[in-house]
Amino acid sequence: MSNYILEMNDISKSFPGVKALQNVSLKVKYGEVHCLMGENGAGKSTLINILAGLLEKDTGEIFIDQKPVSINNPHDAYRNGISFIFQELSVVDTLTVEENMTLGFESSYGSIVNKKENIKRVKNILQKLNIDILYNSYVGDLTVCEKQMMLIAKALSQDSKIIVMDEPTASLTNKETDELFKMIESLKEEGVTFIYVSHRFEDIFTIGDRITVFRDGKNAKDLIVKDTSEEEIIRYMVGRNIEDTFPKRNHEIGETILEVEKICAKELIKDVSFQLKRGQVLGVSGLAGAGKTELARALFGDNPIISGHITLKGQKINLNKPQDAIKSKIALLPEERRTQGIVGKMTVRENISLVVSNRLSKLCVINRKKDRQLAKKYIKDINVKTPTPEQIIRFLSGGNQQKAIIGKWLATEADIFLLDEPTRGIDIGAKSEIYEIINGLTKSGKAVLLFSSELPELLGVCDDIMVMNNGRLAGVLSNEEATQEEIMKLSVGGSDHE
Amino acid sequence: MNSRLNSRYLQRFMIIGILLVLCVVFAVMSEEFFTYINIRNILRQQSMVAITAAGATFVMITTGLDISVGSTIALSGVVFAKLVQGGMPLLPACLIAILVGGIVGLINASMIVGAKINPVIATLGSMYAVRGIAYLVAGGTTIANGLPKNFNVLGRGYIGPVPIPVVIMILVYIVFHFVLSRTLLGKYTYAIGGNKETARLSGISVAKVMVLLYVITGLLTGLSGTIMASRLTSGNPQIGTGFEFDVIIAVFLGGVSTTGGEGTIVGTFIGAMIVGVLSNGLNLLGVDPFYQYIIKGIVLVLAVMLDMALKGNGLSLKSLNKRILAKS
Amino acid sequence: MNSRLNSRYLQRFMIIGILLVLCVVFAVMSEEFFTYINIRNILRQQSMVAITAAGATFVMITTGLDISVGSTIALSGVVFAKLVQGGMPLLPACLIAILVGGIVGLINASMIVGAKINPVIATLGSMYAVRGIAYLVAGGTTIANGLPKNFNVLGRGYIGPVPIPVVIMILVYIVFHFVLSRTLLGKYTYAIGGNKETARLSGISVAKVMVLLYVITGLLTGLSGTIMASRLTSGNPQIGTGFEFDVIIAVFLGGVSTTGGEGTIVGTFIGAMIVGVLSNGLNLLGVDPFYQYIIKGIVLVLAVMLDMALKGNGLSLKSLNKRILAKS
Amino acid sequence: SKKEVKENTDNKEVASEKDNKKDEKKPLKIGVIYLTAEHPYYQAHAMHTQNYTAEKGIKLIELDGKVDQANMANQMENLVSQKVDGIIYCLLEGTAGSADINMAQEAGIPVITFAIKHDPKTADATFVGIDEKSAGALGGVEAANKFMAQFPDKKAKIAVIEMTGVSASTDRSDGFIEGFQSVITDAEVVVRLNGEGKKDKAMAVVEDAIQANPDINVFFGANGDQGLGALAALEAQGRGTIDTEIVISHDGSEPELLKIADPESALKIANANLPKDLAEATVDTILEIINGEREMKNTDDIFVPSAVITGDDIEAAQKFLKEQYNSDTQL
Ligand SMILES: Nc1ncnc2c1ncn2[C@@H]1O[C@H](COP(=O)(O)OP(=O)(O)OP(=O)(O)O)[C@@H](O)[C@H]1O
Ligand SMILES: Nc1ncnc2c1ncn2[C@@H]1O[C@H](COP(=O)(O)OP(=O)(O)OP(=O)(O)O)[C@@H](O)[C@H]1O
Ligand SMILES: [Mg+2]
Ligand SMILES: [Mg+2]
Repeated sequence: MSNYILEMNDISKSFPGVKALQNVSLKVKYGEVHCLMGENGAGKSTLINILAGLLEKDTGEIFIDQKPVSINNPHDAYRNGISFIFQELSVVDTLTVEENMTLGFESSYGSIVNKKENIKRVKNILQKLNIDILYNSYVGDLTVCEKQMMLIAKALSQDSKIIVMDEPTASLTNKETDELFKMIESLKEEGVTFIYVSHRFEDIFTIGDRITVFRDGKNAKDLIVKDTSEEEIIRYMVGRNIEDTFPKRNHEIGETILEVEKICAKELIKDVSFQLKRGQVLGVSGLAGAGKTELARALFGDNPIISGHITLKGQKINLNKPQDAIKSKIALLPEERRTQGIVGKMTVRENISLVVSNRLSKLCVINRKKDRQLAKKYIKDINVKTPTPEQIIRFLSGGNQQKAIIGKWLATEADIFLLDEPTRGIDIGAKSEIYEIINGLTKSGKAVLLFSSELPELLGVCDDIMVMNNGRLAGVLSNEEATQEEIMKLSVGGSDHE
Repeated sequence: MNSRLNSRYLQRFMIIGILLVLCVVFAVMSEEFFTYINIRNILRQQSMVAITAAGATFVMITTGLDISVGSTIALSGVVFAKLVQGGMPLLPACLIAILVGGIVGLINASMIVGAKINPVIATLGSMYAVRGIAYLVAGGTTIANGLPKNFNVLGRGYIGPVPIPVVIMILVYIVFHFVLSRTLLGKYTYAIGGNKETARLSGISVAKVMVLLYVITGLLTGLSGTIMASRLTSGNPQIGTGFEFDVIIAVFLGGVSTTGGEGTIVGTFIGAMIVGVLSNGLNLLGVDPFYQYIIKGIVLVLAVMLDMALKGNGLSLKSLNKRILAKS
Repeated sequence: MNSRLNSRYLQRFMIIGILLVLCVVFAVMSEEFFTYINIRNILRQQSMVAITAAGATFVMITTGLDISVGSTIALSGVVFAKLVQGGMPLLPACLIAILVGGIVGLINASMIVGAKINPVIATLGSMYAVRGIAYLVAGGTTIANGLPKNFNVLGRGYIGPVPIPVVIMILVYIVFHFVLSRTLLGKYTYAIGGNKETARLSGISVAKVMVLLYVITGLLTGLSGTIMASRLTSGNPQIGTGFEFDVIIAVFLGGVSTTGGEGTIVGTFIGAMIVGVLSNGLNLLGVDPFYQYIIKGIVLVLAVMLDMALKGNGLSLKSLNKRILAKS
Repeated sequence: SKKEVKENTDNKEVASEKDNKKDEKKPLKIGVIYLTAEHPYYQAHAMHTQNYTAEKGIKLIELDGKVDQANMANQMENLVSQKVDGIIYCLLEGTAGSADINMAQEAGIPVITFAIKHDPKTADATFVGIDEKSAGALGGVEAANKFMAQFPDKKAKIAVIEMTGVSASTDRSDGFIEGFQSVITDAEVVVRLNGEGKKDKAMAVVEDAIQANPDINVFFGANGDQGLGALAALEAQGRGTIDTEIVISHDGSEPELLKIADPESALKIANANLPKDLAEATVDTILEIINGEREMKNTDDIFVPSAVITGDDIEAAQKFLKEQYNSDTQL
């Protein structure tokens, strides 16, 4: 008798032009945290979507508690005791937190909603998980991080046997991540089983029990967490060793290119001043809601500046709309890929050349040849995994969409790059490629502002790190003096002054 | 503190404000406006638009649309008259006619939900086809012969001092206000409109809900059709052209947005009343029909603009909400 | 290999298939259908819908809508006739009439883009107001007196064997096909329709593009209006009711989706022709008007269903496309 | 109400003459519901009604029925609630009209119907109008004679362009056909088309009809715009001259007369309603009831004759235009 709660055997799935999964199997034991790892596009989300009944599998069988099951829609999955946190945030912005969290699982008298009971349930779970969101806020008003926490809370509250999480921590900061892990531990003790997809090794080594590694849609290896190492996992994922996630930086820091003096912006930003130099990577850290994204948007003309000055290459500039910033050679890689980064129905090529189309055109007529060349160049440079430049971007894996969008902004050949969480959802190999790209940018005299909630990344890549708290600058640390503890202290400490 | 409730109250309040402004303007300009009989007339005249709009509110919250309603009231009215003419008693005839509306709704749903056809095309298609069927059922002209005296009770009768269509309208609004704001169906309607994919991922049977909403709209349109036929004491196949526009205006004025996920039944009611008061008032003032077109167009747009301005450009519903939260 | 092009070709091919099926059916049933004169008639009759639909395609790709077009053709036609009646030469009068259409477009845009009013309400508002203005300009009735003989050249003249409206339509389609598929404006239109927020953050001036698109639609509608007036040899304020439906049908049949970001100019052209062939064929066969309603409704829906089935439920256009890609 | 008194004295003779039953100081208030405001005939009719009531010092409340019976029912309710002294009702559909009449009469308000008759089985009221059938027949006879003169060797093939589903329109067309066939018995009705009462719609359907049946040579438009639409379709095909066919319209509005006056044009005959005579007859009749000279439930039909205008007598046409449409346009 096997002791697997879930078995997926011989699962295959192809999309036109892509064999996403080939005879993949996954065996999950009772009460473990089972991790799925693999490069972007390896097929992790596809497998999970099959389990959720969102995609139809071409071949294969699924067993739960050793019994064969057929899952044709999400409802079937819930009935079998599985709940999900999907890779793409799935919320209804126009409903409240309580309404979202109980959606599909309402307490009711017949078909009349028992509002009181629902509110009580939601309040309870939020409190239990120590999540600081009001049950009656509109979800559209929440930050990405808060939305993610809410979805986690929803999945955890469903009394499921198996909880599947596809990159739940991609948009969380350390505090929330810790909170989540505590919760997973305690549910594990109650016998809940987890399937956990992530590109973050810290996560895997903190809570994982076993790992199934995928590579190019096939099983690469099953590993036991406590007997393996980062290097071994990477080897199975990528098929080679990655020497150093954070490539060496050895280049000159040049003259000041951007000087920000005491800017206050409409949303959140107060009295922020700093200088950015050519060749510099300046990190921006802070807890969720500290104002990282607001600062990035302010510098991109998308968060109106109320007072203060911005001086670019010695000249005062006004940034009233994104066009102004783009004209001043400032680029912003936005935080939310799906809603702000891509145009889902356009091809990869069209997405990559979107910002620079006017440069590729004469008298408003787009030069197709140049357009194609540009797309090809960036697909190659950042290694976007797509069957052709003419693939509709929506059909790429999450990480590859992100890479394509990085390509879109690199194509602008801007002087200053504002990168808001650029490696969110990106695999370890691609991450180091992106760090290489950042190095390449700075080497050629450009400057980078890296807004990130991943401290190792900030420590590994940045020359200096600014720490934000509640819209203000709480402090600046040079690479030498910065440590995770130091940054955390500044992140939370600021609130004492308020 | 329940801020959702608050914001909804606010929204209602604002659109009510616009209705009141219109009423005050007309009351000042015409003595006849603010009389019991005239108010009763307005309510009765708009009852059919309002009843249909109650269903359309649900459909339009999910970003659906039904422009076949104008033809459907004609068809159900004709069926009602035809059956009564053939000797069937009023009540069963009326129920069958309402059911006919439900069937049109079901056909719309099967095209939109089943065959995934764009709702505009699907209901335009049924708008044409149903109109043709209404003519055929009626044999090309009005069905007026051999209808009993009490055929007109539904449309012209009273319960106490209140016209029956108004009573029906009020009942419909009470029921559907409850359904939208308190039941699972209402919540799922908002969820589907807000994000269909999320609704599906949450295990909601989106297709079933959508079918139900189109059928409800069809049934309510069927009800409007029987009231209309009774009011006209005949089954008229050519009736109801442009009715879909009145319904759509009422729903959008009432606060449903094109992007879906928002809107209330009370808002729609007030939207329908704004339309009714506007044309009643302009007629009372004896405004030239050509100028009526112009004024109607301008007031429509102004009402929406005013509503948005009061709400702070349609966005500050949320920011208001946030401010309330911040204080709580 | 340029597969985007491919997929667009495929899409066209399928909808063309439906058009051809319709043509074959009618050709078999009526000898008169497949004659030079009849084809010429169909093209000429649909030229006005098609010209307006070319602009509406852009607007609807961005998920906008313009239902004021039916009133606008009446207004621009009336203005054209009025100016010519007043002694202005044809060309400047025509240009001014077209400009009047553009102004309506500008007003629509300022409501929708500027004041952020729901496009349905905004253009319903202008639909009413513009209709009223058309009546006022015309003094309530038809402008027919004192128009020179050559007033009808634009609508009834020929260049070689081809009617002038058809020539204009072809030119409009060549230009706008080029604009949509090859220029920045076209690309921005798709981008805005696909994801407005992304478009904005990519430095596209969403507001400017949208204004331009509504103005273009207005200008093209103005052009249709002058052609219509010239065809009727009079300025008629009451014409064009239901015109907006024909335009919307053409655009949606042509492959624009309600969610935006998709659609082609060639598709719209074929959509317009399907509508034209359908009513021409039914008229040629002398089908009773009641049955015409029914058949028109059913064929509309069937056409879309067939189109979707051929494309594999609206999705496998892409999969087909991908299959082709996979081979290349 | 001093103002009202003053207004009233301006029309002293008329008012005192007529207002023997009503309060001397208050002018009469009469409501009119027109079938539509968008039609040249009704515009002329409205103009004459306004002039005539102004002469008599009557306050007029005019409403646009928008060719929509439901809308008209609303407006009847509104007029009743305004307590007008009498209503002239251009309804669209007889039975529904009857119900409205009963409602008004119960409230003590007299109603007469105009143009389209209420259902006499369900309501008792006076009707003023033309006899659509005989009017149509009159034009039919005239057209048939013209046809015989013009095309002695041809078989008459008729197309009718009407508003499908509107009874007055159908009656008119039936009358035309009857009249025509009473002269040319073998005349064939080839198609009856739905022109929706509009010029653009009529043009499109006729274009298709003559494609299917190029040998149609008599076109009857059941109103002015439909006749003109048919003519426009013919002209666009290089036809539409008196050598190829004849077109008959029903209204006698200015654009029709302009065509009739053109010796080339195929539009040679218009059945013409007389808006002035009809308007005055409706006002006179409702006043008779208000003044007690006629029972509220009197069921007379008061027919005002219609005219037939042909291209043969331009002078008469010119006079008609001036009198009925108050237009100085030279034909
Ligand atoms: N709907 C689809 N249509 C076509 N191809 C698809 C579709 N969904 C996924 N794919 C392809 O299937 C492959 C596997 O994608 P999947 O999303 O499972 O990757 P993943 O392992 O989750 O990657 P990531 O870490 O980037 O999220 C990719 O090549 C992707 O392009
Ligand atoms: N005090 C506050 N009052 C109201 N809204 C706030 C407040 N603080 C933050 N917010 C909201 O929270 C969001 C700020 O989060 P933002 O995304 O800028 O944080 P961040 O520092 O970029 O963190 P992350 O991106 O990791 O979530 C904004 O949407 C803002 O409107
Ligand atoms: Mg994934
Ligand atoms: Mg952020």
